[in-house]
Amino acid sequence: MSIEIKVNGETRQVEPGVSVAALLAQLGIEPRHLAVEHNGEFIGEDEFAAATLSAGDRLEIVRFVGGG
Amino acid sequence: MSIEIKVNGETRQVEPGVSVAALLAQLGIEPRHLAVEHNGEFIGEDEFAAATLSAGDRLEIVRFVGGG
Amino acid sequence: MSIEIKVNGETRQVEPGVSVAALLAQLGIEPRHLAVEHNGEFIGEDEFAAATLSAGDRLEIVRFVGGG
Amino acid sequence: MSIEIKVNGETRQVEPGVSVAALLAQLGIEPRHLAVEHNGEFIGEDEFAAATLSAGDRLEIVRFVGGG
Amino acid sequence: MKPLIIADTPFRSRLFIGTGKFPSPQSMAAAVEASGSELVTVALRRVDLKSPEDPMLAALDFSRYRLLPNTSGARDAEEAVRLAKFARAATRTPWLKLEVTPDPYYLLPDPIETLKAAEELVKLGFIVLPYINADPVLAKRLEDVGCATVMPLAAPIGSNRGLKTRDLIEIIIEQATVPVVVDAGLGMPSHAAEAIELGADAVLVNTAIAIAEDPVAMARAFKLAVEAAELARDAGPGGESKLAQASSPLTGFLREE
Amino acid sequence: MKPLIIADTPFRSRLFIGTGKFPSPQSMAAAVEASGSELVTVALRRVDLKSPEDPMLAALDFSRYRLLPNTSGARDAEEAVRLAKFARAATRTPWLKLEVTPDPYYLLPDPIETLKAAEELVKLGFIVLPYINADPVLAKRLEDVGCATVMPLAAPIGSNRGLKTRDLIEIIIEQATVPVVVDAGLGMPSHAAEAIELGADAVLVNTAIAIAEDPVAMARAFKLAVEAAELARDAGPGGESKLAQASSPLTGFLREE
Amino acid sequence: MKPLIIADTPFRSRLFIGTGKFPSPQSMAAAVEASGSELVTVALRRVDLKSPEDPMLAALDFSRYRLLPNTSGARDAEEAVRLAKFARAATRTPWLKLEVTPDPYYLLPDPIETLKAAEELVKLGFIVLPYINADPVLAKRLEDVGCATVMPLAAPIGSNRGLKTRDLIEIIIEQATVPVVVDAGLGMPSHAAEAIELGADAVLVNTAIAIAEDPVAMARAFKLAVEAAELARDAGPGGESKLAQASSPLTGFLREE
Amino acid sequence: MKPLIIADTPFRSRLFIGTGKFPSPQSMAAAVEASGSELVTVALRRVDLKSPEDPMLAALDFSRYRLLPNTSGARDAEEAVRLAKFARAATRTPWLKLEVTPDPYYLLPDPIETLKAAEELVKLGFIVLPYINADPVLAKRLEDVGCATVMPLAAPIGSNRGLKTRDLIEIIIEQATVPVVVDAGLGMPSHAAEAIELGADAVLVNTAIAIAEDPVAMARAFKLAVEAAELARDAGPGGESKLAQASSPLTGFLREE
Repeated sequence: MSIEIKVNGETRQVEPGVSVAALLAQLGIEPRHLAVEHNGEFIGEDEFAAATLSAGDRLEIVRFVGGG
Repeated sequence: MSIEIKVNGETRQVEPGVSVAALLAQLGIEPRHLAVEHNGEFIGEDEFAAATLSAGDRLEIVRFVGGG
Repeated sequence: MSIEIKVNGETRQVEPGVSVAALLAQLGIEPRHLAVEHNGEFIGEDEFAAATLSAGDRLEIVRFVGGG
Repeated sequence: MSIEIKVNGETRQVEPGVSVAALLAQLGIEPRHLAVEHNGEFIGEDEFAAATLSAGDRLEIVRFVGGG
Repeated sequence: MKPLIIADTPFRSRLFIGTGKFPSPQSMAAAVEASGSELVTVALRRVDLKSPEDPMLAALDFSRYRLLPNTSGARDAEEAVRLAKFARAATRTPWLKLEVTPDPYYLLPDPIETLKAAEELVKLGFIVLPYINADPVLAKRLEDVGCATVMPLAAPIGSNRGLKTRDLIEIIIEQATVPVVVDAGLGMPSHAAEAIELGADAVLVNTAIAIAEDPVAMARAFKLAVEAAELARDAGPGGESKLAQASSPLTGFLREE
Repeated sequence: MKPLIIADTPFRSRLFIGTGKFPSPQSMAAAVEASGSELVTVALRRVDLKSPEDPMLAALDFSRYRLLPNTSGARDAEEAVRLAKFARAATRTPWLKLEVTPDPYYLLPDPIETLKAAEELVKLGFIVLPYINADPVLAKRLEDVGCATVMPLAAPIGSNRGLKTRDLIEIIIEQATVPVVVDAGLGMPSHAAEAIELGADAVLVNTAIAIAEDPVAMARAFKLAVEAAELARDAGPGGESKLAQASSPLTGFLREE
Repeated sequence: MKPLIIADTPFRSRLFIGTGKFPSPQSMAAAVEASGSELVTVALRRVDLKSPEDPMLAALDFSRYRLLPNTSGARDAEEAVRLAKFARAATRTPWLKLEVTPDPYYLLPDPIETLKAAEELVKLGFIVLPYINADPVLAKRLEDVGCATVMPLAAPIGSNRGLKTRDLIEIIIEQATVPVVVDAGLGMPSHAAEAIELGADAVLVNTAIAIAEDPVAMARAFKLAVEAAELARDAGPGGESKLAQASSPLTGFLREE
Repeated sequence: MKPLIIADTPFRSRLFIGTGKFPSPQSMAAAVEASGSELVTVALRRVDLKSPEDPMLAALDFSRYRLLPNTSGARDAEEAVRLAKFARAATRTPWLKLEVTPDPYYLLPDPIETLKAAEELVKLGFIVLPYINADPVLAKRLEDVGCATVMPLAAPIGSNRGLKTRDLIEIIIEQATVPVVVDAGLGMPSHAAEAIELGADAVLVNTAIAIAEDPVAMARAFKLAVEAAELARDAGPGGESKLAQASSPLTGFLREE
């Protein structure tokens, strides 16, 4: 059984209780140059392991890229 | 005995109870192209005769002039 | 029997002794706004009738046209 | 007794038979970066000693200087 | 060009004229007449109690021109709104040239205060024509709050320098849905013509006319130039080319090719 | 501006017009009429024997305009002189626009051949108006050999690019003792106005008018712009300034200073 | 020129560089290196879940450059502030290039939203470098709310058109008490040099370098041009004149005067 | 850019420098050194008999630079040819900057006399680099008689006004088969860069460097600007656009589209 969350505007199915760190790993996202907002709150890299996801959570995973 | 009012930022002595119309006449100001503000309220030409001045009143007499 | 002349750079056969006036008529050229050079000499409109053409003659017939 | 010559447009008195080399020395002109025209003919540095001046001679002594 | 209509009022002339700085009331009135303008700006000032008569505008026949009072002197939105109210009381028209110019050296407009004042004035029923920098985004925002036109500057007021903001005014024109009136800095008829040719709907000129030795002749000159540019736009101009395009025929040369 | 007089002939209009490239004889005649021009350029070409009628100029009333035949097509002085003789024979006027343009891409004039031809043509009694690059020294030399005007280019013929040679034309105007006619490249009325405002005595326009969708309207537009600029020069324009110059009064603000 | 110091941080190089649009991470890193820039802009974007690796910045040694994240994509103050927070979280710097560009065609900045966001961001501890139109009054207001620089545009982003806003940027420079960084539209080294010669404190270039066939060479070209202009300003340039000023001596000619 | 070769002589530096008007021999020599120039102009003048020493060039190491004597002061071809002969005798080089400038106010070149002198000087074995107006046809004719370059002016000598003849120089560059050296009027490094970016093969600068407060720094500034422009041309610049071209990605915005 999985729960539904929103990641970067897309609906995703994840296991309940999964941590942000684990999700990033599953998604193949290196935790580098990232800013992560969990339900509207920024969380630091050191919080990724402790932050767990519940049904309906919203996650924004943002990275800096080339720009002018 | 006279009262003190402010006209266009300057202090003036006038007789108590004088009307705006009378004051304009005394000052030599034709009531044409004018806007008059009496204690922060605009008064129309037709009100100049009825509007009387009390001590401490503020009057702004403004005219349109050449401008770009 | 005809003779060969050059008109505006093109070779033309004409009857011997034909006048410039007659040639212009044959070619359908109104004698208006024209400059005619016969063997390197300008000839005026009043000379068109008298000027006759011989074998090898060169004729330039020039007109003014729209230009900037 | 001296002769009169023209040097750079000015009239000068010099001793008869004086050489260009000697004149340059008298005038305090180092024979460097110079072009000398004697009566309309250029003479090279190696000819300065041999070239002698006669009355009425014209000499142009030109040097290159700063310019754009 | 499509007819010039501002706030449902049609204008035949695309030249608006200011009334400041003329050498005499007569020259001003005659210049306004010569300009063919139907919209005439005026300023609001306190009556000078020591010299209460201001003859400058006396010569003007107000029945023939629509007045456009300005808020010159206002340094922020609040002062502008107050001046606007005086303007409406004195001129009895809701039309208003909104100017908010905190800087005394270049008299350049403040975009923030201008938008703020415009928003309030539109709500108060004014017909607002704001003087602005050549700022396409600000122009859109002023449109959005209900301004009747936008009036971007060509160059600082009274500088006579011409269309120094050409590239940005071109964008404003492209994007605007209200008339674009180029205001300030147009110093010669060719400048006004250039603005209209570029697509501006109208121009507003004061200093160039008022300080000319012969203001009446200069007013007429601007009138003709604006008409010329309007005609030219409607005439469907050919484009520019890099190479020459012969104006005489390329055939019939007197030589054997 | 002092009256425009070329070879003792006064001109009221400072706009000269070319007759090439119009879509029809009627539009050409009407545009010439609308331009108000008194001097009209034409080209000389061999009659095409296969199609001897050239109706283009038929609609023009030659009694009303002074013709200015050109030597377009000439690549050197010799060809220009020969063309000039044809021109005089055909048009019965000694007036001549001297063009010597060896380069077919930009149709730019050859200074050497132009001077050589001008010198000869003046001796032959022609009234020579030479088309030249914006070259002040060449302009003086052409004056010195007796040319009636100089006609420096604004930009390549027919390019409609405007007064790209402004700095050098300004020097020509300053130094010339004959009229300066800016020729070639003026694409819009504002360009023509700019040239006259700068001090040019006249402008010559062809392509911009002829290729407009409505040549008659464009001719009128140029007429008005040239008149505007002439008026403006005579009106004594005020100069440019860096700082703003307020157009509304700087006293009487509604605040305590 | 006085040393360039932004928010107490000195910069030796007056060229800032953007990292968008390069053909490869390697060319980007090499171009940044070649530019000599010490301040490098980046954008913030959602990680693409289908392709989570973004190698573009991988080649850059972040220890050598100060990052300047931008808020590109923000259409109003709220979006800009949110992006700014992500930027700070991701880059761990409070430095921020504030961009609020509601219009997708010209990407011109919104003065109102920019000021609003700037005010809030300054309060939140950001070091704010706002991208603005060439608007001197807005520039002053941004200074007043605590921005570290102002960054007026030369021309629309990526247009490579050069210093089209010269007259207004000149006024901004004259009045500013914070560094003026000309941003957007500088397409060639001469454009960058012109901005610095005019008195700008720095320039920011991205497109012109990134889309050149050889970005590394172009980066170096801009570096040299900016250094040239800085040197020239410090060298005390002579002014312009209308007449010629002979560069060779005016005496000693080979003729009798 | 293809290597710069004039009369079979390759030049690494595209900056040529004049030696007039420097405040001291030392500053001149140091500026020439700093410019990196390999070609240095000098003038020819009568030795002043009252003050025969001219120390100005004494500080220059002639073994390191190719001299380019000019014919400044010549008012016609005859004077120019005579000066050229003096130049060759004094400098022992056949290289010659041909200047024929009859007008003392703007020092503009005479096209007729320049061509006449060029033709004769080429026959006499000189390597002729003529100073000319921006006249494409004259440039071709000078090429045809064997000139080694053409040197069109940007603006009057010493005026520091920049590339005022841009449109015509562009045509000269397009058509020339000999190197094009932009000479005269380049006042700031950005002007020199603009000329090279446009496609000029080299520039010649004197006044801008010599009259700067710090000529050595200004020489270096021009050197860097010319190198920048050369690099930029070789880097394959992207073109200009009217609309903006985003420099940050157009995907991955933090909003639901």
